[in-house]
Amino acid sequence: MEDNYLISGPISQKIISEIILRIGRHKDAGGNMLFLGQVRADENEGKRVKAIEYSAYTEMVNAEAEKIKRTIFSEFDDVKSVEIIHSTGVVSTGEISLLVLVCSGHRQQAMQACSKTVELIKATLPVWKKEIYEDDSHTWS
Amino acid sequence: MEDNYLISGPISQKIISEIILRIGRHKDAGGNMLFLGQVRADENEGKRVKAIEYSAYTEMVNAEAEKIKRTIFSEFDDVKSVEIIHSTGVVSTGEISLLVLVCSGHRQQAMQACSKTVELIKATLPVWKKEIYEDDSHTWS
Amino acid sequence: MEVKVLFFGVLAEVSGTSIKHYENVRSLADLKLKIQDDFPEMFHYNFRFSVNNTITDDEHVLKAGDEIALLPPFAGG
Amino acid sequence: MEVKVLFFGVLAEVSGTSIKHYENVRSLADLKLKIQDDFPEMFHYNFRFSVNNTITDDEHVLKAGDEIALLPPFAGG
Repeated sequence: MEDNYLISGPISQKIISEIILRIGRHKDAGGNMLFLGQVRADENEGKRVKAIEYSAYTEMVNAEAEKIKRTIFSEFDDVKSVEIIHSTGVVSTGEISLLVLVCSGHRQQAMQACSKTVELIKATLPVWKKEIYEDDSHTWS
Repeated sequence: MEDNYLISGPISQKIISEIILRIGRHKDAGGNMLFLGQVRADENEGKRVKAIEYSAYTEMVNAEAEKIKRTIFSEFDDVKSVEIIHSTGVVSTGEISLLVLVCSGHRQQAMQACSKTVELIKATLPVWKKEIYEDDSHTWS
Repeated sequence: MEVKVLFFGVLAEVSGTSIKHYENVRSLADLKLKIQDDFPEMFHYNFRFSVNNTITDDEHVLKAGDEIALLPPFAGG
Repeated sequence: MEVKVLFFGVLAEVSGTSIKHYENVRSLADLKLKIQDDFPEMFHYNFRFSVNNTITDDEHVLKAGDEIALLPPFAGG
């Protein structure tokens, strides 16, 4: 495990920019897909979400994220790199909590692989969220 | 036509950052998909591409890009915004020449709509490319 | 009556021209013949016509001030 | 023999605990009974077990030093 996939707090513009710069490392990556998951100001039984507090099982997240990357590389031979970053702790509405970047030779595999990576993250990363409402009450989801 | 969809030269990190900041305007946009098309160092009959020179029919690009946005909004009711930027002029290998950002409530439509936008761009935007090789010869494609 | 004709991509290169005005052309078919006289080499390439930003066919009747473009296959992205 | 048990998400909240050590547990089934004694309210929630980062079932035989986690449904993204 070379990477750490978790970051404390929202994924800032600065981090996003740093990640995007990595596209240029792959001179053969014509198609690059970036997914940014933002905390939505959802309403739940008349109460509006103001933030989500994420918690995670760090070791297992790292192991599962490595597994996701291996799956993607084995299924998509045109993919050059996969980056995954997930927030822990409090992320307010309008802030980014999940980043996935797939660099690929051509666009088709970039799109399919990015989409599959996000689905695998939702299904297999041990991350939990506590939705915090404007009145400071919360629910787990 | 409110927007200009063409930009002279590569799409810089600064422009990408400015576009990404627009995600935060949509507090209900949970799923956001950014496609970045990069000029690849392809090899063609033993010669390596060093840059692409794009030319475009500006008025028609703007009209067709507006049409693409209308198509996406009519097919994907969860989509909040669609941004399209294409380079004109010389873009070197490792630089970005196409940006598409789709902000959507949820990830599924963000992914489908982003993918469809890129396909429509390839099919309907009047843009041409001259591949320039390391020996300064070129071909049109 | 006069129309404006734009040449794009490889067609601008082979003709050495990006804009040219033509007179007395009633239809795209008429215009095509005149362009073929001026730039016969252009017709080795595959292209379509647009009139005022809309792709159209040979039967299209032209009017003064129309903007016609010769469009090689698109290659954006 | 001792194992380490981690509680996540809503389970950490309802138990007021995030780590607890248990002794003399031979299998996950054994451990489950002990946890149920300590935190009966936890069993109103849906969760799975992992042993050393791998999701597993009740039959799993435990060994000293194993790290067990109680995992509510994942909700990343």
